[in-house]
Amino acid sequence: MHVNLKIHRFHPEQDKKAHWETYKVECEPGDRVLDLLNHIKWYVDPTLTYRRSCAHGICGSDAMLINGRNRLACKILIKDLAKDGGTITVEPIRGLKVEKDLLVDMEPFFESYRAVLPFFINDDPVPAGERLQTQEDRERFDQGTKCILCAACTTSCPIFWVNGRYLGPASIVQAHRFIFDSRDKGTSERLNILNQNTGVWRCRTAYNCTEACPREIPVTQLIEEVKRAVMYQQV
Amino acid sequence: MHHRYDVLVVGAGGSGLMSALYASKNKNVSVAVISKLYPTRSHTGAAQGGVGAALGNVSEDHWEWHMFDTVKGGDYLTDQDAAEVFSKDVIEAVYELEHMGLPFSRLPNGKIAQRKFGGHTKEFGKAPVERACYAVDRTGHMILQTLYQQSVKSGVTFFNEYQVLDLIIEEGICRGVVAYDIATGEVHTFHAKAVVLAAGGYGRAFKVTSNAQTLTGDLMSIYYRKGLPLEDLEFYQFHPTGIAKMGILITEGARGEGGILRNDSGERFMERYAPTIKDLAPRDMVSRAIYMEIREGRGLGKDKDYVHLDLTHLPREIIEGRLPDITDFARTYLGVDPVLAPVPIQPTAHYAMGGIPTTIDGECLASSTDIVRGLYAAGEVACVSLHGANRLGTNSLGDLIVFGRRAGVAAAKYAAEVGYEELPARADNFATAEIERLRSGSGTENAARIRKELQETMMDNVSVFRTDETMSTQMEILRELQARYKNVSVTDTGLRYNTELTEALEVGYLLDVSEAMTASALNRRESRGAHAREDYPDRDDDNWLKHTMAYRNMNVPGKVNIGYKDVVLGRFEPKPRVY
Amino acid sequence: MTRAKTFQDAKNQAHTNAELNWWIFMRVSGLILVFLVLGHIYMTFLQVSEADATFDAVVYKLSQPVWKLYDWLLLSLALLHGVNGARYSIEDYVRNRPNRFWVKTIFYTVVAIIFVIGSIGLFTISPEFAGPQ
Amino acid sequence: MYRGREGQWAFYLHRLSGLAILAYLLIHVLSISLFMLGEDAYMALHTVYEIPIFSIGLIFVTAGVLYHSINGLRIVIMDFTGRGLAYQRQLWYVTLFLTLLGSAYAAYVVGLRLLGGHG
Ligand SMILES: Cc1cc2nc3c(=O)[nH]c(=O)nc-3n(C[C@H](O)[C@H](O)[C@H](O)COP(=O)(O)OP(=O)(O)OC[C@H]3O[C@@H](n4cnc5c(N)ncnc54)[C@H](O)[C@@H]3O)c2cc1C
Ligand code: HEM
Ligand code: SF4
Ligand code: F3S
Ligand code: FES
Repeated sequence: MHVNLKIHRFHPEQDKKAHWETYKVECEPGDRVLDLLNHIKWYVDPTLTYRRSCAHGICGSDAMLINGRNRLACKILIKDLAKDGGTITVEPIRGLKVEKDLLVDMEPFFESYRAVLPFFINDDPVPAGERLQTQEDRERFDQGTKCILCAACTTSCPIFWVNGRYLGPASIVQAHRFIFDSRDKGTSERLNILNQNTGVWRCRTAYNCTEACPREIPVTQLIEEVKRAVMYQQV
Repeated sequence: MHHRYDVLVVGAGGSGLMSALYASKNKNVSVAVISKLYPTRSHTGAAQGGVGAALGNVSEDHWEWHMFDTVKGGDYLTDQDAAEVFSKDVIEAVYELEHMGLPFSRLPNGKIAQRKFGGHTKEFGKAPVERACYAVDRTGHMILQTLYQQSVKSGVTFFNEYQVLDLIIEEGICRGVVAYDIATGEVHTFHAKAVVLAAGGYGRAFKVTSNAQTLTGDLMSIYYRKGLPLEDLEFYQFHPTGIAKMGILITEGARGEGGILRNDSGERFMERYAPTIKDLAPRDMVSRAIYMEIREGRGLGKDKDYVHLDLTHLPREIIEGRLPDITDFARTYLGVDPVLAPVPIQPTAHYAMGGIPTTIDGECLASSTDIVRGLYAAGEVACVSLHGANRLGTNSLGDLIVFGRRAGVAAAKYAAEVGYEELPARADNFATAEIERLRSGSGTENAARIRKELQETMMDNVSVFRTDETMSTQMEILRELQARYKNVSVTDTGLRYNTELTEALEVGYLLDVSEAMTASALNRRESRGAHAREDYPDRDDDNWLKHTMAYRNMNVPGKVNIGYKDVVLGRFEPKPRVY
Repeated sequence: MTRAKTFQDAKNQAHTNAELNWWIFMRVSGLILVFLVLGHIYMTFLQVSEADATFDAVVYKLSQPVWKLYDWLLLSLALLHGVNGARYSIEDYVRNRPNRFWVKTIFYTVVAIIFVIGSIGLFTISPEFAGPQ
Repeated sequence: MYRGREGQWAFYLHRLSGLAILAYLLIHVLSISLFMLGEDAYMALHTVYEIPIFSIGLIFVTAGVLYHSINGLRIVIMDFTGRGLAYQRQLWYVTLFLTLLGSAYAAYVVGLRLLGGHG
């Protein structure tokens, strides 16, 4: 089969404005969008620029806006997007500055990530072996540990598009992973950060994040759990 | 641009982050990490199954047993001093990861959960033992995330999306590196007292691989280009269970949980190849068994070129609960639900046992005796010779944390003791010239096409089974591709995010490391571990119980000089390897 | 507010519950408003027609203390709820600091004036306004 | 346009309806307050309101209020219960349905009134 890949392109050193470019490519229904992008880059137009690495949805490099939804290019198959001869649109994720073609500046995203203290905090003396944790306590924060920091969620959030100061769902997921870890001792600091103007309260439960997450993390649910945790801590 | 750090770590995967974290615990030195990927994109994140350590949480276990399995799994080419350090230290290292917050799966008593894994046994080979500590089926992901989180916490300096182009080594002393800032196209010189290489493997030399597109053997090649040796490159592991055609890995943990390999008639064929531990035999054996089945016409599919990994007899909760990611892979990429139907699999290029030779403190070797001062290596890029001729599952993550830590500590200690060596004038000349050549637009070749030919021919000629003929052919092909590569140029002449340029550079690295690998394999006239020669099917301890050291011949292009290094024996005498 | 980069920053960071309180207020006031607003609409729009809402009728009704209270509660809750809701929007869409400051200032002033006018109106109503029935 | 699903549209509509009724409320309060200037001023504006178009406009205000209030309840349910989150999609369709029902009732009442010659 073949499809038309319509790509939003921008070359910072040549273009004043971004523009659409369409490529007709041969493919199999089971191909990933990443395979087609690779094909174009390798054999048709090598200037096409995007990030990628693992090619199977585990490194978080290649979140893009594909057919109007945030997806990992390596985790969405052609057959789920278009029929033979159909068109697939590919754009950079929104809300972050486009550096070149499909590649955006991720620094603001990681700045928000770092702002929620995304690391284990427990200054007690360590035991000789492991700290014990029950299976239930481990399960409590399992969902958040799956996050690959791909930014698909944050850049699908209508609030984040217009208000880049919002820490965003990805950061909240990271915070959740520690807040609900029975071994961690930094909970109140994290809840305090998320209790501020740029924190959880900016979330309007739009669910785009949940639908965009390639790791099937119930992002909105985790955000709501954090909201409640902040509330119960304060009242 | 010019930077100066006491310790520089190249690579931000498990080994790089571990080195950086432990180097930065030494308050007398400044530490920075350079990585061509954002750290959390490193391929350590793809590791699924677990990290092996004899914690004995599920059943009795001892580091000696682990050491034995490692040595035996490595077909006795493993250096036993490394294996001993490793088996002891990895226990402590796993606990340290737990203390850093790594969310291991748990047993009902609250301890770290462990499961069986290929080649890990109790009482020196009697029966499989639960040794792989795991975090669901994303152990590598959790290690990478946890180490990165700790790096954020301790404020490690990162240069992300900087691709290292050259090492500055003069008079046997490493003085820094030259790197290319992908965002701006600038070449930066990093002056350092000690450099730790942790840049991962080169699976992209093969067509079907579990490795990321970015695993292109950069630092191995850069090392090799300087006339320095690469050790044991002929030992390249093909993991038995990659998703057919795509190479995406299905963890051995799937068999650890009870998955069974079946051929076209549904037969559990591993019973014939490894009667005691069957599907949990070491990877080289299982991969060969699968190839044999396919060759003898018992494969499945249109081309009869894959076999089945059958999980359907396991309860849904086990499959979805303990192997959620691979369940997701099968569903996403194959449209196969492993709960209901067997998964088509085929061996996939997976792991380099060989690499930059190092001592057990991570110091890089310039020959079988001398070291390059100030240069360290750890992780897949390195060859401490822990894995010998074949790595056991879960021993790589262990390698990262044990030897990553040792290299970091050693590098920091060294850096704290010495002063800065002088940088040569225009240290970046070589790197700049290489980029200029590619950008000048004079060549006519397309790097991507060369890579494609390389990957296909490597897959045909130097994979699970090898012969003199296939490898000689491959040497010819490589010479030709090398020649063509000289004529490559890029069409994107921009400076910012010129990924066409960085990819073209990577193709150059792949070619060089393939050259060293093929020559090493052609040279070794025996079969051992992952190196299976049809023309020399037996292990030959009399002549070949030694490490290969491949040096580029700096005068004759395409010629590789082979040297040797002794295997460190000890506790365990080489014996035939049966399971 | 600067973003915390380290553990220490977070500890030192100004701590306020304002956003949490507003969040709770939006929900509580919303719940009350359901009854007030829907009741109001039902009584003044559906039950009686616009034509019936003559000057006298309105004045008569609003001269009763119960309805005064009802309507004043409605007025203040709805305005507070609405103003805070609008603040969310302003903070989201007006990203330029000085602009945001002016938009907020003007908006709050206008709403405050309207609130005062409404309240004065409501409480000055007495049956005498209606004139002879 | 991002192809978000129910949650995204629920949010946009909630925001839009909230702002719209706020705007209406402000105008509404001002116009009611006109009675302070006396009956004439009040009735002058009031007769304008009796034009059918305004009655129809009020149906939209009612629809907006209905949507906003019912969806507001949906939000509260989501915020405080796990079920609410799990069934947010279904709840939104219920919201739309009830809004439609209520608005239809309002339209019916007003329609009758208009036909009945009141206006
Ligand atoms: C799919 C898969 C599953 C696996 N599962 C297991 C398992 O269950 N258990 C186990 O023990 N092992 C497993 N392994 C093996 C193990 O994960 C890897 O060997 C290990 O992660 C390698 O880590 P590393 O730190 O050496 O390199 P990587 O994690 O690959 O990191 C390489 C780093 O080097 C950087 N880099 C590379 N080149 C350059 C350059 N030129 N300039 C600057 N930076 C550079 C990259 O940016 C990256 O940060 C698995 C491997 C794969 C592929
Ligand atoms: C009738 C009952 C009402 C209920 C149950 C209700 C409920 C809510 C709730 C729960 C929110 C918070 C939304 C969120 O945080 O995601 C909200 C927001 C809002 N409400 Fe109401 N409300 C009601 C009436 C009103 C009225 C009368 C007005 C106008 C005066 C109004 C204007 C707003 C505005 C502007 C927002 C902000 C929307 C946003 O930022 O998403 N509401 N409402
Ligand atoms: S929560 Fe999901 S979508 Fe968001 S960054 Fe993590 S993996 Fe990506
Ligand atoms: S899309 Fe945005 S508004 Fe909340 S539910 Fe997700 S963060
Ligand atoms: S390339 Fe790694 S997630 Fe897509």
